Amino acid sequence: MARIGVFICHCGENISATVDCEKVAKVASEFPGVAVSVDYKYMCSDPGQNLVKEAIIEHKLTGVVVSACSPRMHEPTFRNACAEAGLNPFLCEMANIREHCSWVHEKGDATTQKAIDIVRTLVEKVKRNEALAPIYVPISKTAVVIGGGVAGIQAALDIADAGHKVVMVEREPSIGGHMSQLSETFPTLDCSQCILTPRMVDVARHPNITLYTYAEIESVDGSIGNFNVKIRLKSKSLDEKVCTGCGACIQKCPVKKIPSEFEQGLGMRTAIYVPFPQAVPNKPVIDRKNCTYYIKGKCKVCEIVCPTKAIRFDQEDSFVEVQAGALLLATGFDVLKTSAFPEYGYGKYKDVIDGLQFERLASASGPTKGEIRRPSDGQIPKKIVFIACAGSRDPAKGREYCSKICCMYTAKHAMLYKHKVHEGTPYIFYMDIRATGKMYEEFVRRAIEEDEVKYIRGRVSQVYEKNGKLIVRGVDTLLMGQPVEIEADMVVLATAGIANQGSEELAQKLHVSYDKHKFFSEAHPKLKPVETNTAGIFLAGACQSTKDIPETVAAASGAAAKVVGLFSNDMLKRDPLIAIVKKSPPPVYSSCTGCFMCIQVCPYQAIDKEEIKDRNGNIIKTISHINPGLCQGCGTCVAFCKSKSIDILGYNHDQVYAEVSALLNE
Amino acid sequence: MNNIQQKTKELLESGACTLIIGYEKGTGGKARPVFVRKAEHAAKLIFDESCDQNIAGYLYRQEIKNESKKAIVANNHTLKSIVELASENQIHEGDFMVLAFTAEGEIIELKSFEEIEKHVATLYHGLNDEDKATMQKIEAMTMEERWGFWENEFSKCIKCYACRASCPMCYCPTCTVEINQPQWIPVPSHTLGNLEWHVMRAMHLAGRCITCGQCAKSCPLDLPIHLLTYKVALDSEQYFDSVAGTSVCANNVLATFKTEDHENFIR
Amino acid sequence: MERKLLTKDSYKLLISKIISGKYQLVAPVKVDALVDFRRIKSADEITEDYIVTVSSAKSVAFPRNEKLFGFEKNNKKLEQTDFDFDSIPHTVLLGVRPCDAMGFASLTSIFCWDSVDKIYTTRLERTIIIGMSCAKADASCFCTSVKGNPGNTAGNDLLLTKTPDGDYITEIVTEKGAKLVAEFYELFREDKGAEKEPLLANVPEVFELDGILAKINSKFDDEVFWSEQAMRCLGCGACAYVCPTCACFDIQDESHGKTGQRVRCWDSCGLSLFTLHTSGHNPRQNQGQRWRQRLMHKFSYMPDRLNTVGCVGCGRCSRACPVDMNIAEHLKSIIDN
Amino acid sequence: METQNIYLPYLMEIEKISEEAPFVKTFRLKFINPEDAESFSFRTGQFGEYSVAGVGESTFCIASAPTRKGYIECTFRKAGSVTTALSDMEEGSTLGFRGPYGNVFPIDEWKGKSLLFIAGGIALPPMRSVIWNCLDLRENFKDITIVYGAKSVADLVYKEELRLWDERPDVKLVTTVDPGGETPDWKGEVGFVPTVLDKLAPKSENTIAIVCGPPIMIKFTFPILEKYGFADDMVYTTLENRMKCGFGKCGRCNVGKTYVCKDGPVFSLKQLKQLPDEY
Repeated sequence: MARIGVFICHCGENISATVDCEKVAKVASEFPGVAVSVDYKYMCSDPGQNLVKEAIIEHKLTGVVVSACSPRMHEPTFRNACAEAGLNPFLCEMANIREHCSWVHEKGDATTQKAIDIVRTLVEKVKRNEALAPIYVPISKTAVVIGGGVAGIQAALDIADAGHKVVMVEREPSIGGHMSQLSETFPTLDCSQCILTPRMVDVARHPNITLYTYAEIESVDGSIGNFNVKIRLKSKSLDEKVCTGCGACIQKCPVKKIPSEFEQGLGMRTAIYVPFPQAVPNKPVIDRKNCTYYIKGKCKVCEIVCPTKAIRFDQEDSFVEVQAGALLLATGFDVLKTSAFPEYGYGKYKDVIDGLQFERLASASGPTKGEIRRPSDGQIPKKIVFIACAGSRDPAKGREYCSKICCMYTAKHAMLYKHKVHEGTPYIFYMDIRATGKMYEEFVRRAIEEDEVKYIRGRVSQVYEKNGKLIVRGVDTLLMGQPVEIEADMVVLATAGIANQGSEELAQKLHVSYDKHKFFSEAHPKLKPVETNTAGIFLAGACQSTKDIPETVAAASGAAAKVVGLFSNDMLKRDPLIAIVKKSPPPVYSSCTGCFMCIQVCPYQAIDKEEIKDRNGNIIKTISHINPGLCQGCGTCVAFCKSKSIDILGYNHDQVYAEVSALLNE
Repeated sequence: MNNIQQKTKELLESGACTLIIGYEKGTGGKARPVFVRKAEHAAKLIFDESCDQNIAGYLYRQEIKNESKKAIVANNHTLKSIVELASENQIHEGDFMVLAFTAEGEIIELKSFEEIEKHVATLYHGLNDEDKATMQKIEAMTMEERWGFWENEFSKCIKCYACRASCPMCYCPTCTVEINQPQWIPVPSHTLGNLEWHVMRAMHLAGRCITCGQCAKSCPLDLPIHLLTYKVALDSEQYFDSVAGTSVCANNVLATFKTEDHENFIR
Repeated sequence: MERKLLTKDSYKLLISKIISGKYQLVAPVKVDALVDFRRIKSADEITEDYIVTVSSAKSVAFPRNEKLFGFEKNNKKLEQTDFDFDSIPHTVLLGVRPCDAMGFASLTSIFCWDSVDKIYTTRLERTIIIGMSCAKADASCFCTSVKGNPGNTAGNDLLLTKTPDGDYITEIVTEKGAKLVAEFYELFREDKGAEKEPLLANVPEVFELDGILAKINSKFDDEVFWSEQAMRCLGCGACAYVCPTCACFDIQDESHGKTGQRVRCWDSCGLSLFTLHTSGHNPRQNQGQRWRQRLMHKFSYMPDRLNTVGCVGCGRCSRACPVDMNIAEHLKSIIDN
Repeated sequence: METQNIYLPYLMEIEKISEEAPFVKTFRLKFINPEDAESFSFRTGQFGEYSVAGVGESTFCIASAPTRKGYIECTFRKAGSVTTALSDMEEGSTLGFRGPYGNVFPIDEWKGKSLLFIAGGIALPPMRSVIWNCLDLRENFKDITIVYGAKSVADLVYKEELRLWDERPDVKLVTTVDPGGETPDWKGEVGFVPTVLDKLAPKSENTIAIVCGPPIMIKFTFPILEKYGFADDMVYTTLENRMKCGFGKCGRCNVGKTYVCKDGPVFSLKQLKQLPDEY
């Protein structure tokens, strides 16, 4: 016989402004099985929690329903309170009458009635709750960091410095990411390479870090504490142990006209190459798509010139498997490319470039050794037009969001240009200037006031070539929409930051959620900014949304702290709200038919087979078995099981059915 | 027809088999399943166009599982069901012999699941003209008309469960309709409860129905219930390129995610 | 037995008059490709093109689902609304085959031994059964093996036999039948004394009933015999549900919120769950045992305890069976074995 | 209750709920309608259909003695849907009861004899009705011995009544728990019922044995009784087959041509041996 306590929270006025909490408490007190029903202003406060605890003892409650906010908010709070009063915490349920009711409805009888209905469903559910015990699983204290940009580097070093093993997986031949391509960084204008490359070296040398470059995630099984990560090491066609990185092969490689990815196509590289001189590791890989040997079957110049005989043409992709307790996603971003901007002639006119290309022009290690020269003819441009928001905040281009970094880097670009070409005139077309970081506004003011960058508020409608000049047509909205036309020598588009190529595929491999722009989604935008919805997988940097360097590094350290926090325990305590295969006494044993379709459907590889044997060891039947350490309680198998042989503890068929019946049958 | 009698007689005489599951002539000339244990009874066996009943379901019956050397005379439906049942782990390679027929009517023994798969690949998997026509007729109906159509059909159902009993894919020893905690589906056979039962069955057969139509053929009231599972099977093929009963290693359509699936809703 | 003649025109008129009167009329109707009993509103709906209807006539007195009583719950209180006997309609059941009509005797024996099921008996009392002799039979028919025949009057109130002219020889079997004739006396003519026998179908006897009754008990323990017989049986309930004499039922509650009803609905001894205990133990755990129950119930237990054979030879079970479990054939093998 | 509807239950109020053992409860039920109480009578061994409106009916024996008027009792273990719903009911709630059904223990024939009751686990309830009935007519019988066992001490039902019987000088009570089921302060026997019975070496002379328990216990108890000279017609038990109607119509409970609901549930071992193996 159930004795349920119902506790209605006003949540200040969050609930009571639209829901008649006293009435809910009164009606609930008459539900069958309810022993006590009260309302209170702040149930989560100390006196509120005491109310619950005292009622548990006084009324010998067998279950508690706290009608307040979302269980995401305070379920742990109240479950702990129940536990302190001696009630199994899993006999406590939250009835969400805030997010599901008061916040989304007007004040009125119907709203109060809905709150009553919500409470009734949970009362019916909690009557069927069972006492459960938490699950403990051991933690593999290794983190896999996916992505070797500044976010990955920072996170890896933080975790490794805390004494835990890190495996870093980088898709490119070198770590460094976009930051290694940058010239100087706002708002301080310090050299990007100078601050990054030492950290890259630290990664390579750190005893706790294993670095796999030119590698990709093949598959991920398991769950928090115990991921099994399979990594594909793409063939570098080279024995790294033997290679000394002397560079002889690179010098002699006959294929020299491959547009360099690192130089954003503004420079060339060979088929056997290192992306840039400061690369880590500083050992070449063969780009098989462009290598003559792989295309035509002969050449092998590199093999001939290699003094240590390190070239391995027949090398195949290999795999390593890593047992990891946590995964950290730091896969970064990309920028929108040519095809999106036909009206600006991007891709058509050589002197219309994007921001990342400008970084290479401005970089001391870049193709022009830091001189600003036009890609078309190498002339120094006298007028450059920078167009901000190229693609960002533009629903027509499918990207309604602000890319956040462009205002600042465009100001920086204009400033760098002015510093290098004193007689030059930089123009910036902008929509709004968003300079909200520390020293950012000052930086922009400096560009306008000291470096005389000409800011024009308005959009550019068209860029076309006329007599060797790029004619930029736009409007100045501050001059009542007066048309503006500038004859420029070069145009730089601050193209939108977008999710990195392959992010969707990776998200699916890892079962993390992602938004419509394919950026990975954080678990909570405010309270869980570096967590994903999948426990044990964390986020850092621009793979989540475009971020500048300070923000990226802060997020990386934040994510690292989460990993370190997780690794501070030997065992992981988890809610036991997991799936189980139901058993019954002989002669049935279990209604499981052994079709094992649940194994196919389980996203966490948590299901395997179990043999039921008689006393003599003969197998009577083989049924599914759910590994409690791996199961995440997602319920997919439950929905899939035709014979209804699987239940989720805490959400079993009977409980959910009772909830639905309670709603429908009144 | 004679070659089946000859072949099975040899199998029984040589001791290669002790039980043949096949077809014989029944009441009024209809074909029906038969179990032959003696060589002299092999003459009972027939195989012709009347033998269109899917008999794969017998393979996992406990009494028959216990027989060590058995062979099944499999028509095309039965073959597809064997593949699907194998993919769902209900029957196992080597537990039985499979006697099938070429398009020319020649008897062949399919020695492995791989050979069955290859044979199945040569078969037509679509609907017959009559079913196609009914399906089109129903699809052309408005929502209300369609509801009316099925309401009328389900009002006739007596819940004898002949559909379930004769469907080889309905192998759960405890069917959902028999679970009473909670009582998912009402036991009495009224229209709404009947609808719940048939819709539930169609969902459980999603990606598993090999479109043999045995459920409808078995229905004493001639309800076109096979169209429910057919519809899901057609959708599985159209949207997810999944045809049940063609591959032992295939995962169920509802259990698989491919990046090229158009499932924008889960983002 | 008193005979009258009903011409084909008065036959139609009789139907219209019954419909417009106090009775509801249930008769064979073509439902898509099948013929089954339905309540009809006009004589045109009736068909005569059937050997037997798909379902038996039993549902007139023993419907698929019978609401036994209603209830309403209010917290701890419970109120029940008893079965309303007045709600049972007066029915004329037309076109019943002699086998079907004979089935009511079996049903009555079950529903009336020891305690009387008033719901059943009232339904039957308020039903006038007008049978129709069989001019055709098929391979599943075996009424003559169970002491029936295509022109058997037993169980009918009136029995019609169609003549080559399309008129109907009307045999008045019971008081109830006589009353109906009296009610519509103007439609009936004097019988011309045409011979009925030549108009009837020829149903050969498949087995000798007394032989079965004498031998079946000794077969009980022959597990191999029953499991071989039931080898192809799929364990569905089709045979029982179409059977005119199968009376096994389940009692189920159906509710919505506070109100609900207790319902008696058809069940079948062929289904494995029929006798399953909550503990998981099942006294009839294999299909052989369940098939044995079906035959023993009809040919041993009912004859012994209720003095009725529980089979009328209509052959519906064989026709409805997805795997052609021909009951007559199986019975015959009891003698042959 | 004026009805011709044999399916319509009596309305009963749950007067008292006792928790007997884990998942085992006893309800004391009284008729809501006074005329029903007046006209109702039953004899020991009979059973009924207990129902929760909206869930259904479940079959179990009447666990109280007919000598105790004004109420009936039932004891059940939470197992299926109806017993689960019953378990959730509170005192003062209304349930339905149909009955009494079935035959009875022939206690009139036992006059002047000694009685030996042997029960295991949750099968004490049908026996409890007979025990109290006989104790209430104590002068009719000679020695009364009760052997009762359960898996563990916690699983013993009617703990209060066991104490009462134990205290009575005119009853010999032997309680036992399965090995491993004892508690440190357990004073009864430890061992399975048939073993304990063997140790007891019961006299069969002029004695009736009544056995109720799980199938496995019954299976091993009969040979012990035989060993001590109990004839088949001196041993009684009850059968519990699945039932729906309780009056020989629904077609479930028959064992061969014997209807457990009409011809049983009480059978002598002699009758039992004549039944086919179908229970």
